[in-house]
Amino acid sequence: MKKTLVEATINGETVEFLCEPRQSLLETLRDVLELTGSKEGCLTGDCGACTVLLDGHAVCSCLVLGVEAQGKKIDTVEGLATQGVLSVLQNKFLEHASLQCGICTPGFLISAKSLLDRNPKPTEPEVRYALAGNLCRCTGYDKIVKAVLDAAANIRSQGEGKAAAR
Amino acid sequence: MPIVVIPALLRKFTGGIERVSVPGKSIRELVRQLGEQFPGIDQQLLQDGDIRPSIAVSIDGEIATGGVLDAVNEDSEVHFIPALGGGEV
Amino acid sequence: MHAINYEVPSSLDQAVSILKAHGENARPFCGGTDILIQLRAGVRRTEHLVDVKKIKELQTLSFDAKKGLRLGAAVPCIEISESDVMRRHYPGLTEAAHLIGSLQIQNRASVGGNLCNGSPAADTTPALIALGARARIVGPAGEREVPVEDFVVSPGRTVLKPGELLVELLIPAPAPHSSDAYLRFIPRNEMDIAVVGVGASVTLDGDKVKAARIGLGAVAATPLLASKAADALVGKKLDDAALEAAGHAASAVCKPIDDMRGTIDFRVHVTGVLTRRVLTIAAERAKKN
Amino acid sequence: MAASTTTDNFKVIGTRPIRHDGVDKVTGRAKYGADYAFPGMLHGKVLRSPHAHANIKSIKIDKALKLPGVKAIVTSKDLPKAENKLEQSGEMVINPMYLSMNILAHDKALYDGHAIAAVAATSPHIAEEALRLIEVEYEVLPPVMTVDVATKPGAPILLKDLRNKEEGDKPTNVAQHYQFKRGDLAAGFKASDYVIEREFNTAMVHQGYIEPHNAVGIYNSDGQATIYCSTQGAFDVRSLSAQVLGMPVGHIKVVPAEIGGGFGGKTTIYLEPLSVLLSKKTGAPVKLVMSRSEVLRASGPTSGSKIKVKMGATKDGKIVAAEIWMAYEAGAFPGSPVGAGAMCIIAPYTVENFVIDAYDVIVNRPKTAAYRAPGATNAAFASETIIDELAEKCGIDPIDFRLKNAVKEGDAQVVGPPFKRIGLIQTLEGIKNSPHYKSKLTGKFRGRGVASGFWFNAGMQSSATVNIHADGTASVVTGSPDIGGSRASMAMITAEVLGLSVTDVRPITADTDSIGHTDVTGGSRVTFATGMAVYEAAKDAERQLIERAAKVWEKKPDEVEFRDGKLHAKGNGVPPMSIKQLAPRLPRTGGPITGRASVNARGVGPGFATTLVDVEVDPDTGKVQILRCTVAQDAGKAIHPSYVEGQMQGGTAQGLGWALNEEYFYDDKGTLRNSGFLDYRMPTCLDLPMIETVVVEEANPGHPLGVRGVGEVSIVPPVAAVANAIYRAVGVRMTETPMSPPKLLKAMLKHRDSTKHSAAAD
Repeated sequence: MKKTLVEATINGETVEFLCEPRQSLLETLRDVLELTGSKEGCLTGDCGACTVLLDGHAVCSCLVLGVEAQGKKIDTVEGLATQGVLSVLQNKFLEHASLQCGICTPGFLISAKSLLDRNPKPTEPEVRYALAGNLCRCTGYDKIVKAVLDAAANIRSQGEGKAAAR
Repeated sequence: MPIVVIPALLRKFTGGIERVSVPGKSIRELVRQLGEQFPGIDQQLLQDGDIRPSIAVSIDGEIATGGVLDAVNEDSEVHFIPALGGGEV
Repeated sequence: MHAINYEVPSSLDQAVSILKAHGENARPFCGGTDILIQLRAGVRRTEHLVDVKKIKELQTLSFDAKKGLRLGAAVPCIEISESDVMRRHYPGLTEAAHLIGSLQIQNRASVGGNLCNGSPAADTTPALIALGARARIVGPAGEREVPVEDFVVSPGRTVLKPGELLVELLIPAPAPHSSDAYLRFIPRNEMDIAVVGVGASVTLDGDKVKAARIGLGAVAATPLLASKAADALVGKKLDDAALEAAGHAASAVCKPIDDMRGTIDFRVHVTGVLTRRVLTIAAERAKKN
Repeated sequence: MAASTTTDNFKVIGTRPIRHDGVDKVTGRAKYGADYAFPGMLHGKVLRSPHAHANIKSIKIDKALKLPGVKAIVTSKDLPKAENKLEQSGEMVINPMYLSMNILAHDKALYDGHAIAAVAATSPHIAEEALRLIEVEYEVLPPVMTVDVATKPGAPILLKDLRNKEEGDKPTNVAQHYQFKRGDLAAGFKASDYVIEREFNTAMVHQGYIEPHNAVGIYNSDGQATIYCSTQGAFDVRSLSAQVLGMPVGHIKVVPAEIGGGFGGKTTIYLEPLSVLLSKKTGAPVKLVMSRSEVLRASGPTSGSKIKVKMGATKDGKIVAAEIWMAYEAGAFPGSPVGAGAMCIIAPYTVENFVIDAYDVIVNRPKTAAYRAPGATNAAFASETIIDELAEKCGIDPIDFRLKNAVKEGDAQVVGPPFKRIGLIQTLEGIKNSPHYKSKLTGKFRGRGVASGFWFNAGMQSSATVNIHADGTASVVTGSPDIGGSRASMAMITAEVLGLSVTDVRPITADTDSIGHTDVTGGSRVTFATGMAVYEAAKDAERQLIERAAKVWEKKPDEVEFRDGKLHAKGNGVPPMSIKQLAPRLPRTGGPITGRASVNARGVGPGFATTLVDVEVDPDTGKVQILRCTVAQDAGKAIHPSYVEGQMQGGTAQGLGWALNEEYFYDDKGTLRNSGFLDYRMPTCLDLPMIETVVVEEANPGHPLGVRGVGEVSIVPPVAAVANAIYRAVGVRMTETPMSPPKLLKAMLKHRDSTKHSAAAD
């Protein structure tokens, strides 16, 4: 099958890769670039486990084609920590025991980051709305929502705003 | 003498009797004795010489794990009950 | 998925010629949130996806107090729900765009794509119908305009001919003392397809209805314009009796199916309920304009 | 909020450390089954039946084999004959023949989605295209979708050789009949002042784990195979795959990957043998991953059911009689959890007279698999609704009514033996004392409901080793796949015994060659049984440390004791020695220390939970909103309270989804119409409130640390609790799940016709 050369910025690094037009961005990230942090839960955009940022917007990478990444900026769970230092969100998910099996966690972290990047002071309903596209079957969401609210408060108190959320 | 409580659907072998006193020091002996008192009932409990995988044995209120090898006391109460994964009793 | 070709025209002409070249075997590709699922499920077997997101006419979102709204077919829903202009002048359409799927979906899906997918349950279509929106289509034979209520011809099929492309949606400027609203019923609070969707626009003359339009979704093979229900309101006060009547009239035009999302009885009943509720909201808003 | 009867003052147990596998899981490094890739790996896909019930006349694969990139195709012809007998496998009892028939349909397709053939190709897309080229000739048969149809005289027979004890040699769709009896039923009803009788129907539902089933199989020319997969039981995958493939157990190694949820659904096998078969045919590693649609169509849901309950009580609120008939859909092969359901349905209460008849019925639906307290939720929906109604008739608060009848230590279980120490009463009191219960619920169309639930919990086999490292830190190795944070608990138990900091203990889940046999992560058994093995392995290490210290001090072992994480020589002024100080001296005192233990755990402590729910109903659409929810559960001892709460909240959330919107929706042809997350509606973040927890700690006397296990029972009460709340909100008794808007609206409109005044409960 004929492949296309794509150049994109993934987690801050310029990357060139070959993919078939029929390959989703998720498949490209996982199978071509070996970034398996983004997960496949449904391939229909209903579970959010594959959520990544495409030019700063949260999208289901299963509903984006790999070839669409040309010239775009993509951020995945692998890029959340900086030089091995976990982001506030990552730490809060651990402190609040917000994960059980952990398969949905990468998607939740990206959706939560996308929310806090835009709204550093979300209410509980705003957090719940922002995370409604991510299914978790283990936790009942309680500890996830608490972690995101706590992360927001923590980031505000650090006064680092968006930078810290990244 | 240990008491064996007969599961509802096996009481047809005991003429409806629910609690039977049976001599024996192990589950193996109790099942053998049961079979002598009520012919056929032992075959309902055994497969290849041990308790059927679909049956759990409770000795004095605790699910036992030794099949026919488990020991019983003079005053033990033994129940044969369906195993959680889907039983036959 | 079967092998596909992917092309990215930068102009309308290019897009039309590519679409024309491949005919039935090509489809415009925008947010991908419907077509990729359909291709994987084998519901469609299109081999050429023509990405229209780089064409500027399809990306325009411009409002003029006299001319109204030009909504490019590829404008993602998130731009609409985050636009103050949209929220102020077309709150109902904005609500509908905000209800489509999750934020992840709204960041990709467009109102135009929602319409072209041809689903009877599309959230934004009843809202467009309520606003009297027209679809501007460009194709090998030139340009044409189609009222949105006539755009979908059957589930998954539209008036678009091979080579044709939806460029933008043209929505009249809101009349004084008018507004719109959209409500849908879903079993959960997010992530579901509408079981019933009702959009309404109301123009008031004092405490009486001067004009009204009602669009219905998910209650027939295509989205509907419930003219009788709306026309019956004209000249009336929007009191309980009028709302009741409008609800019944809306229920009366439903031809829904029984499926995993709802029963026929349920859909008919809820159409009446939502029609009453949505008219009330639209009227409340109209009073303020 | 917690009520505790465990008095031990622990240093580590009961604290909330960061889980050891946490960083890997928030950075995307954790390797789940689908994340494995090997050089030259091929991708497999499974062809599935579009028919619910059909004879397979022929399968033609030559066209598919010709597609470039296709390397191999397998059908049931590639499977050896499997024995028709019952065998114990973890918490399941399995029949190898039926298991084999489920992996690849033999001569009959028995449900929509039943595996027919599997393809290996150089890409998943090519494998998928190849499926379209396989030609299968079906003779379509009438589908048997419900218990009623399956048990009608002259109903189509699914399995020609299925027999049950009562019908002799007559072909049947009824695989099993269970009966439990006590006392004199007629006398019981005679003594009753109030008798309530209702029929309940519950829809088939799925576990809904977010990670689809997956497997990578590597078959070597020497006849040795390795399987990488996400499973709740690596040892069960090994033994079950060996059965299906006709391989010696010892020739298969299973490496458990991180697992993305299971809830019971990953205690059996689907893709694992196919990955090995395809690898054997191609000589390459083969990876198979299910699509979401395949997960729903073909992997284990739990039974839909029909349950008839007739219960009688005296006016002072004592339940005196229960007559129960229940039938569960097993799916296409025997083995629904109806037996467990029967043993649970009135388990929380002392009932002197009862007869329970339970039937395991096969239908043209996917074979059911375990789902969190299998069978108990359906059962509790029925009994706890009736009990709510009896309480109302007696004019007694529903919690007080339950307290009047609640089982306690010494009371006989449904199956006969007496309960040991249990905590049902404490969960009821926990709810009564909760801020939620004490709050007032106001407003129209709002109601509050309560229900209780029981689950046995399981023991079974576990192994553990504790290794003391050269620096005095330790690793604890078990065979229990960690779904919900159990690794942290294993490390905490080790740290507690050895007086180490929890960060000095590294917990590991090993493959089937690297640790002794360990049964499934299921039955709420890991913290109980594997925790018991870990506790004893750590004690074994402690004994050896004492011996080594004695050597160093040239004393007898009984002159040395271990306390507060230090070794102390009895008597005159020898300074105590920490494990860190002793560790460097291990080589010269006999070499490394490895503590070992294996158990077939006895002393299982059953679990109880009570759930309180507030709902609001939209009177015009029948849509239910969960306003507030509190769950009280007896954990025995909470090792890591955060993950205990997590289990309680997760089980409750699944129960609420079951109550409101989750269901398998089949059309009249037996085709599943909602095989995706769009229309199989699990709760989203916006559908649930915070879930408040009351952790009851009624120590289990059968466990060294008092642990019971907390994984399951919280799913049991919510469905009934929601039904009881809906009744108080709008005056309608729902007897069908899901209590979805169309069903509830219908019931409310019917109710309004039958009663003049509004249905509002206020």
